[in-house]
Amino acid sequence: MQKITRDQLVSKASELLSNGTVCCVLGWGMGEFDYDVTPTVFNTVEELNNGFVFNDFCGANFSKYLVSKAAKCDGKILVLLKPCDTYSFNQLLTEHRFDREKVYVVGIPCEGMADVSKVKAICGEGILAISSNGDNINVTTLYDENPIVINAADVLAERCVNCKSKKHVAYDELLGDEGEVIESNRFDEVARLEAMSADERFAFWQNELSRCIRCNACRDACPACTCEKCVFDNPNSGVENKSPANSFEEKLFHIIRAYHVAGRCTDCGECSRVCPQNIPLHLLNRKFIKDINEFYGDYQAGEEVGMRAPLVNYTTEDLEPGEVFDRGADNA
Amino acid sequence: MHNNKYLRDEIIRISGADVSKCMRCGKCSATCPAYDEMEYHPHQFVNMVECGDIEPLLNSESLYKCLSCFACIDRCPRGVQPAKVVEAVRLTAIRKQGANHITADDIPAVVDADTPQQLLVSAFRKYTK
Amino acid sequence: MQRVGVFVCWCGSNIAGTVDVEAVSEALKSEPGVVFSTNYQYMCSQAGQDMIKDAVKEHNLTGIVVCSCSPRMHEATFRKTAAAAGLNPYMVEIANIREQCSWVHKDVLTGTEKAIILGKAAVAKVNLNTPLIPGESPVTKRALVIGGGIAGIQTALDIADAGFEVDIVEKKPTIGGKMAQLDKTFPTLDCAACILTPKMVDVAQNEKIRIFSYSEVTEVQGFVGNFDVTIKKNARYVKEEICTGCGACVEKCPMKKIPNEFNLGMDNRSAIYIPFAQAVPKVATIDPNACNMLKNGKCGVCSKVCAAGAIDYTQKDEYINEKYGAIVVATGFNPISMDKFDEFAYNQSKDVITSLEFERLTNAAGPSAGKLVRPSDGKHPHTIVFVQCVGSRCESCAEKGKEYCSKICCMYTAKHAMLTRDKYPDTEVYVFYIDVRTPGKNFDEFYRRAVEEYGVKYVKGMVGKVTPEGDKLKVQASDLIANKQLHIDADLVVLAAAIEPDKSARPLATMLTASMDTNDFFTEAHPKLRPVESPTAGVFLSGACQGPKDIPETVSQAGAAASKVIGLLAKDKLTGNPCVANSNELMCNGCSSCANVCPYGAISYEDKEFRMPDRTTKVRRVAVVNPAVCQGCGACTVACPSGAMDLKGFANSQIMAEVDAICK
Amino acid sequence: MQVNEYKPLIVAFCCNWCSYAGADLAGNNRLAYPADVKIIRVPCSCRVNPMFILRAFQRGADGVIICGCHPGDCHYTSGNYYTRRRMAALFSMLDYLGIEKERTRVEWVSAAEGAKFAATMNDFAKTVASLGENKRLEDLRCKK
Amino acid sequence: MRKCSLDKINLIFAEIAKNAELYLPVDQNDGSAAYKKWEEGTAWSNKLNTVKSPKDFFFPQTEDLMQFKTQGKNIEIVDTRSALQDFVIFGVRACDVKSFDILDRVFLSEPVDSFYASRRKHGVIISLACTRPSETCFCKTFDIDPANPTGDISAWKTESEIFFAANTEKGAALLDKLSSLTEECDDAAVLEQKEKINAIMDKLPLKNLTTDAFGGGKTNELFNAPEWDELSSACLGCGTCTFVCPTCQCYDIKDFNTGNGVVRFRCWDSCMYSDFTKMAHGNNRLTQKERFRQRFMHKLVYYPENNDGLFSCVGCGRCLAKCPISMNIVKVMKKIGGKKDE
Repeated sequence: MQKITRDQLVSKASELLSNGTVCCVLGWGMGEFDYDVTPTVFNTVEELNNGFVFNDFCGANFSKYLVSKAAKCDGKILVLLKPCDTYSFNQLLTEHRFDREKVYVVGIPCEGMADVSKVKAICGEGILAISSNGDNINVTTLYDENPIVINAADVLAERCVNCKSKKHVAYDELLGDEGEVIESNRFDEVARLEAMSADERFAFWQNELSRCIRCNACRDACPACTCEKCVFDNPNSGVENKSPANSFEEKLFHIIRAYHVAGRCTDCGECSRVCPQNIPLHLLNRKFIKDINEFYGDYQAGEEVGMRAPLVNYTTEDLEPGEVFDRGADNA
Repeated sequence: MHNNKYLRDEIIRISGADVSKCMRCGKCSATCPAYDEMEYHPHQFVNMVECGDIEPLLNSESLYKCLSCFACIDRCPRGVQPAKVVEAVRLTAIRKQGANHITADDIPAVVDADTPQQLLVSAFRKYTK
Repeated sequence: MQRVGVFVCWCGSNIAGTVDVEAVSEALKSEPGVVFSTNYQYMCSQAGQDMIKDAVKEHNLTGIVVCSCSPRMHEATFRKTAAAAGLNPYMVEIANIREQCSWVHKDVLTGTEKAIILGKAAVAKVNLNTPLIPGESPVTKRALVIGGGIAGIQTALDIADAGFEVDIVEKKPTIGGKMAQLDKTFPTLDCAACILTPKMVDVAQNEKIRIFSYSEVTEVQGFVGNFDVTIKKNARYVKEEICTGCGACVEKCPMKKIPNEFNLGMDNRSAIYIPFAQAVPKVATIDPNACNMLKNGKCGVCSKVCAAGAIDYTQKDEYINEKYGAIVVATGFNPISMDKFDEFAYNQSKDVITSLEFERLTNAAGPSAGKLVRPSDGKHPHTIVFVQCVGSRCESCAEKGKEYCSKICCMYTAKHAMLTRDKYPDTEVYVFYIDVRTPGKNFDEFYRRAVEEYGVKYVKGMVGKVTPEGDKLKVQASDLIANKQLHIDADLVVLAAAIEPDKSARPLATMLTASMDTNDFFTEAHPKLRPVESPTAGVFLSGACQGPKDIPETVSQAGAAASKVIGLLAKDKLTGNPCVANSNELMCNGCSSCANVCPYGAISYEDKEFRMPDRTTKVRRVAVVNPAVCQGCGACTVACPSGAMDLKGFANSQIMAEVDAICK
Repeated sequence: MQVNEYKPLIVAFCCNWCSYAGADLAGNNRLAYPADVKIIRVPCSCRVNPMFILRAFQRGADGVIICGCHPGDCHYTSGNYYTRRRMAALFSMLDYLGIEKERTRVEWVSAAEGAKFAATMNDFAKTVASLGENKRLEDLRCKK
Repeated sequence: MRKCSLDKINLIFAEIAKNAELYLPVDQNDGSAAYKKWEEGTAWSNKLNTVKSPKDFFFPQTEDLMQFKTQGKNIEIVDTRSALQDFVIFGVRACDVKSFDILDRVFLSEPVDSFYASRRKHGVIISLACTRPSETCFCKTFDIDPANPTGDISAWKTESEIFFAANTEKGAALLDKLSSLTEECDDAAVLEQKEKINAIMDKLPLKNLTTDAFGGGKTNELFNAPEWDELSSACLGCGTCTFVCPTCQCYDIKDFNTGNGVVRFRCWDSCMYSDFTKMAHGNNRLTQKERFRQRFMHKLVYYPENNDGLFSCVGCGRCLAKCPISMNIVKVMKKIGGKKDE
């Protein structure tokens, strides 16, 4: 499914390591199975050859790692960024979270990543091997004699189904062809919820958020959540809590988290990807993005470095908070 | 003053112009090349539409004297677009049953060898429904 | 834990009439932290205040809650009381049980219940109060005035008069600004030069004032009382301190065909020049773009004729660093470009001119030595058409005009028309107007005189088109009163061009972190109550940089700005509002959200080294609030996602404690 | 007519310079509004953190209103413009989660608008009362 | 051994639910399964296992311990415990059943955790053999037999029937109540199924994973292994692994100020969190590496050291499936344990 191959990436990374451009490589490390890829720092060509992997399950957004990893390297760190990752990269730069000079970005094309839970839903237990074959994915399992052939498009991660851009907004070097910003349908689901009655929306979110186990994976994976100390971990903040003790705290956590990243969230979808309970958290962030686009004009966080986020900006002509709902009624 | 609110609103809607923006500078009329031909001048159109005083305009020949050169639109410092107001009144007039300002039968009488074909076509388009 | 004393005021029957004050003081007694609670008839009276002071001593109180009238009324009073009792004044909280309780509720039960809750909220807050000490910062007793027009001149003179040093930075070779180019001034018709040049001389001679002419401000650091400013002194290739302004060089310079800016290009000057006879400083300046010697090393005439030896072709731009306590912006205005107004044929005919050009034409020191002639052929014009509001009040044409009224055009046009008719009674003068706006002392009388005594023809309407035809200008206009279209054969057309802020204002505003409106006029700290201050502390506004103004208004604003500066410089130290934001550097991640929303530019960033948990160190960018600049609005505290930014006196924890107390 | 005995609890955040003064003026003019409205003074409406609003609901408030200077009149020049954006976003989000939108409001009240302050509070209290108790953002632990 | 046709399974559920709350895995909208209370019409999930382990039933994520009521300056302490109802958890896999043993050793040893003990007392566990183990399963590594699940009652499900065998008095009592719906049978079908399961177990990719390198007494050898740096390098510090883990038992005790008093409650903690075991003096483990190491050292070294060699991992594979960066105990065991081979 991916246009760029593992070998091309290894050879590019090896070249940059060998010629001294970078001192280490942030890439995907091979796991136990074909789908459990771990972000890994490779220091040598040998490590790359042995452990580097690139396949349809390399969804992790590396941008956030740069906050901690970039400063630790003596030289530059090579990071491989998919188009959507580059938006997070720019947003983090806008917020001065790492030194651009310490990073060498190779932009890599992405044909969309697979969601392993969708694969498992189709193939069931006992997945032994997964391989790509054109537009198909072949899955060998313990319980089926022949590999199960599934259409790659059917197991595409939600965020890739609604991919917003195949264009890299930041890179030092680009592998493959540059893509375009895409007119996606990513707000359709938000609009569907908006069109519901308040009671239906409440029931929807009550059901979704009640599954939250407050593992903080959404926050810890989120490239916009790079606070030195999160308010929810800080006993002095007044809102610290460690568990979803009741439905209020579930909402509090997710509302405030979405609010804190509003205008800074690039819609990379990591929150929903990592949620062990499959809560569609991206629908909260997308609501803010949709609102901001509608209220204050289209804004894509991370499109450029140095942009002023909409919630730390204003015009004298902005709409009133009460007018928000009038508009909502029109849209419905 | 608003003696014909429905027509007024309709004309404003058709024209897309905001007549309340007019600050009475008269630059539209100052710039109008057909001024002397017109009974009501561009600024009067704007003002009378704003006041709902539409009937006299509907019956005025001025509707057909406006050249639609859009000089007034270009010059108006407030973006009122007087020519579009005139156009809207004209449309209101000719949309009435049997109110076409020109019919095919009228053409032979006014045509002469020097009249460009284009003029006839556009006049026909402009003055009939 | 705090030791809180609660003092419930009856305010005569104002509070006690609807609130059972005894019940309130009793109920608050059992609140956490409260060690003493009482009530009294008039807490703000001497006896009431003494009661508080005594209680502080007797019960060793660390915090005070007064349940009384609005804090807007007596918070200051009780803070002083606390201070007198040896407590930090910020350990006082007021529960507003009069304006927001007893006066709006009629029922004693409801009133009492609410008063208790408001009291509990105040106790909850005071339990979390910490003593606050206002920050102090020294004041550099010198002011900087940017712009040397009449606004800057007046401000500088007033500040110097009060005994403080002032520097004027003017980008032109001379101070004087637009007023120096004017002929007469309305409505009194004094000669502009006659009233301006003595002031310019005053400036030059004042020991307290330094003039940096031909200079620009390139960098501003620091904050109120402590600005650090870099001034770039452009090389004028003439040693300012030696040049006597004799003019020999100007006369001998072979490059004589340079358009003269001072006369708006209506005549020429030489490559080395003195803008006008009364220039201050009266020193020559070499135009490096025109001088042959500077361009290709061939000439040197001026150097040869200069008896004083002031010419220095090797002079370089010079950067000067200076400290200031206050900065006054007086960057003034310019007429807008007429290039885009094709209908008036400004670029097609020399005889279509702007009003400022008209000023030069009628000025005795102007290109025609004060004789009103057509720029094209030098002939006397018989018919003159003045067009008002060219580019002003222009909503649809943002790319060429301005939405606002330029304010001064009505009056100067009346002046021009009147003077023309006065000097040349044989001329016909038309003024086309949309409205004639004359609010000002003797203004309308002046305009009426032009019409009634001088026979100026005011026509309500606008000029639609000016077409040069032969040596005439065909003017097509409307007369709205007569409902006619006019066609006038004019000899001269004068356009009252809209005015706009000087182009240097925008980058300057960025340097000063002062805010501007969409038209690039500086915004005032408050449109009514603080009209000469910018929201950025220590930055003041003088003249047309804040909005269109005539001379009397400019001068009065200049004086007002000066008095604000004097008030600031008279202090040895600035005492800040202690309720300011502060950033916890351990939590700050340097994202800049707070700086983005700060209206005062009070937040800067520092790279700080932190010890990491793994015993390494890491350099991190963190926000630092300058307490002298922060005004305590709290916008940053909400912009900060990590909660690193908090507001003293209104801390997150304090407000939440109030919320909790109210909601329980 | 049904008599509603239920008394909503309303927290009003008022900016020190306009709305708090407006509330004082309402008092000066003896303009009545329900005692259920409790005012918290903040320097500027932009000091109001969304967390305060959620906190109020958690602790049992039934409605939260934020009052600030009229746009353009902010004592700090731009504070209420930020409030306007923040609250527009937050309220829209609360509505999205199915929380009654009538429970939150932003109102601009100047220091001269005592009557507006009282009228606003009367209206808001009535609206909130008609919604009944806040259930969707309640924290049962905080109930008495 | 007793059996019953799967057609009648709902009757079984209804019978159990008469006297106790019955919980069983139910399919969720998102494709996963979770324990839900059985009501008429609730369908039993076919999924191998639930995302969250059943440890919630005995050790809930949050649990109020007591309450302090304040009135002015007076404080009153209130016992918030309410009487527990009997409950039955149905369909617990062998690995999860084993996890209760591991929790018991923590919570039931002196001083006994009365909250946990009382829940244990009221709960009956009906386990279920795994017919379709997954690639993430490695229970065998910890000597757990998925074909022979323990619990109060063991169950085996075939195409058409379900078999029960009671292991405890509690189990026998419950099975007695179901006697009218079940019939006595031999264990032939069960033996056949066990064989099948064993055959599958031999094909699992993680079948060779061993604990040889771990166990009590290995602290000094493993604590400073250089591999910890690399293994923990990508760890986000979230609590997913610990919260889906059936054996993680760390908790934090916190106070919540309600405005009228204080609720003292405990909630799951995670050694991955930066404030884990934070005390007045500060934090024991300052870096993510130290916290990461703690989790695995605890499961593989410290716990066995204190519990007769019993590892506190049951090989359920949840962390393998759910870690956002796919770092897990298997990778750790291979990396740290594999060292010896080199």
